[in-house]
Amino acid sequence: MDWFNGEVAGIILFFIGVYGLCARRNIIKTIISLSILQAAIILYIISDDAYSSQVPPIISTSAHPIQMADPIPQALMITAIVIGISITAVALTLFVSMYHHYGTTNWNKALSKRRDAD
Amino acid sequence: MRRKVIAFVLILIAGVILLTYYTPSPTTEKMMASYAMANAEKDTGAQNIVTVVYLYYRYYDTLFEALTLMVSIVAVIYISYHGGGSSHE
Amino acid sequence: MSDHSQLLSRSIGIIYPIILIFGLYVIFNGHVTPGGGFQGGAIIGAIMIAKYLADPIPFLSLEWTQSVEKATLLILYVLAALFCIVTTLQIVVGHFTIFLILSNTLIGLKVACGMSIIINRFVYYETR
Amino acid sequence: MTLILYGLVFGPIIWGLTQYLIKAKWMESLGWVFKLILFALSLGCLFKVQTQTLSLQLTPAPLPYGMMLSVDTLSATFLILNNFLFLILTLFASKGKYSESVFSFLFLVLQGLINGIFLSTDLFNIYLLIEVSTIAISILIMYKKDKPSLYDGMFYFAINMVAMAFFLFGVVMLYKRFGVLDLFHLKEALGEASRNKSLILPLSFLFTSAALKAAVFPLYNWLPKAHGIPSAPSIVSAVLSGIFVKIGVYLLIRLNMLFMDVIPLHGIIMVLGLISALMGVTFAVAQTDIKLLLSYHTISQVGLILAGVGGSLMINQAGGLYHLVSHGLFKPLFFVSSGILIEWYGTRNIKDMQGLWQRSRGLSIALIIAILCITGAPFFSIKTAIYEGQDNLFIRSLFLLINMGTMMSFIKFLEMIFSKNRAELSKSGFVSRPIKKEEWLSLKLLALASATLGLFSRTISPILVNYSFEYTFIDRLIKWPSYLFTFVIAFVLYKTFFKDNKLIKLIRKFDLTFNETNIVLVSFFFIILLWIDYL
Repeated sequence: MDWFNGEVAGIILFFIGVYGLCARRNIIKTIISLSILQAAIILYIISDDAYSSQVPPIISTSAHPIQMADPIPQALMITAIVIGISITAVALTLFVSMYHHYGTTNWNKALSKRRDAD
Repeated sequence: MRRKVIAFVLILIAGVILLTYYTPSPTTEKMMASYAMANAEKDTGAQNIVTVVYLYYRYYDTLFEALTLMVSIVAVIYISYHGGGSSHE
Repeated sequence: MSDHSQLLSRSIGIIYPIILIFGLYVIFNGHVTPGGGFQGGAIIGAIMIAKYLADPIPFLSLEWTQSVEKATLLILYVLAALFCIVTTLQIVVGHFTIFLILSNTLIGLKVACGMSIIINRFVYYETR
Repeated sequence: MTLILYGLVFGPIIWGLTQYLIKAKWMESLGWVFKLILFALSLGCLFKVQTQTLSLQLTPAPLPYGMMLSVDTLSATFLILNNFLFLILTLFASKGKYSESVFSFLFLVLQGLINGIFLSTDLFNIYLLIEVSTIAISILIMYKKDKPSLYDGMFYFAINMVAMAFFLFGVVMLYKRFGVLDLFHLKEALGEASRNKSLILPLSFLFTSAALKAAVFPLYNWLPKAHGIPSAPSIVSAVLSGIFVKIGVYLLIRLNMLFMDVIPLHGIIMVLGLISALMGVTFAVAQTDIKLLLSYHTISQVGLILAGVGGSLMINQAGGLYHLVSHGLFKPLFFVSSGILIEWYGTRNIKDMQGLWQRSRGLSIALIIAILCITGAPFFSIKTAIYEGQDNLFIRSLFLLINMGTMMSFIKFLEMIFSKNRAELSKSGFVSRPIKKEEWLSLKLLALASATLGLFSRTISPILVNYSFEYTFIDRLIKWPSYLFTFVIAFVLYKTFFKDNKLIKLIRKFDLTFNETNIVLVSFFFIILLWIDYL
């Protein structure tokens, strides 16, 4: 089972999110799949060779500098998480105001109502 | 039935990618990481290298990070059905 | 949510200063221990949820918080301009920790205001 | 001197913030002066970059470890187009109701962000900037919050966020493989890396998201929704098709330069460009709604630009880039004047608009100049450079077909301008709001700029795309008869075939739901993966 490391899990999770986008008609489920995509990307990059004995990248004056985890992806993923929050917040606000106008949470019904509108 | 077809196609694509196109990334010597670990404390005197990276080496990113949060808040306030937001018609 | 349970509001009344202190701790020594501006701000933002759970009366004026948030972002950008000038002109200004702490607190304050605005908007406006 | 780059990015953002905070009236009225300074700065960059590439070290660490802003000739042309466009559009909307706080704040932030995209050398930073500008533009699109624009805005926002998730996945994979994020060192690392299958995966992720941002054919259906939103302010649609679609083209060019020595991409870019140009025109001819017609034309023109950029000869690439800049000028002119026309005629259907020539001579002249530029009239545009050296007969006939399609659909505009003002149509709520002084100024500037770009291409092109097109006066004179001849053929074809029959209505009503668009996106990603592998 050594081939199943964090990266494979990340790619599988990514395609689960893509399935959610392709197959689900509910708009809230689309927003959920968007955050699944974000989670998959974060899992992919953070899961360095994590099973090795890595220490969080804090310079401790204690023992010799044992192998520290790579700080760059952690810094990048702080940004990616905050972007994930703002995407979900904006998408949910859009969904709420769309629901008030269209009255449906289904993409296809919304499209047909949009066509009658103009 | 439609969902099963989509699920099957996506499993197919994921399988092809995982089997042929994906190889576990060789642990090459990560230039940026080793530089950051080496002289984070020398440059800024801080212990937490992650904070040094996103506040000293990649400060430019963090500025736009804060801007992302602010623009999304303007969006949350302005687009919401219940109006609010600053002076507008 | 009018029938908020007395137990919940009493316990939150006791806990929220502890959350606040923990959030401030995470912000202020973000450069020593794991943490930093974003994480600390999110923790302080969580106090808004606790406040709503305790007694759902809107008390935060959104306009004021929004202008505080924009002011902190402006100061952050002026600080960034200062940082860029200092580095391009190679003025060595002792340790950079003061700069790290300052920008961490600014980001923490900004994220805390931002989170509380989002939570208030969603709780008091969107659900109506 | 290099602090200018910092000013180009953070200037508008800080100005917008202070204006939003203080809500000072004088700041709003002085907005266009500030943008004039920004345009002058970018002009200075363009002339400076002819001699040496400008760069600004953002953090004390050298490049692979820190970050850097750098301008080369490619990004300098994009900067010029971006700042000029924002100057003109702020002028256009300076007195209107769009100059109050939320709108002008977002408009300023958008200008700083797009400047940042063209300056940044770091892949993750490009992702971050595109993300913020997409959120900002989604608010601007749905500024009126009425019923149709909410669905289009949600569709645009969701599909672009999926594309940016693909982009981030590609960036993360490249970092995992090479441990470097900025473009120069990534290019070096890619040069050394042998071409194996694990390199194709990140490339196809990046390529799919760049293709969606550039509205390449299969992934195009967010663009008519975003640009053709009935209630979107016309300056927002102008910004969208003037510069925001070009970010996708910019990404494709950067990807092509990044992976040049490992995987040659220009073949794929050219084929995709040709397909999207052809399909864009077929959709455009069937449209009657003026804004949708212009949006489908943006797709076909961007397809032409990609076909040029992907061309094998230097003249093709330079022609593609030059057409990109001139498209960035005459398309906003179209969008802005269509906003005025919609207000005047009270309808969005171009067939109900009659007799513009009697009503406003100036607007019709501006539109005629824009039509001459877009259909590639010899003195007004050098679109022919895109397929100059192509000797393959099939490709040349394809370009001819695309050009004829463009002419066919712009005959509707000419009909609108020169048709007699039939009495019974004028009662359709024609309110002749006089065009304001600022609107006239910006219309004239746009028409003037696109005309000079075509007329003086020999002098401007060495500066813009550092390739001088050797079209002498006589060459262009000879091309006029063949241009007019194709126009006549297009007119005849249009009159005979394109009577509002069932097929035309079918094409006009063709639309994909959100799920089908995602299925198309994933299959496009997989096809590109196999195609690059097959290359």
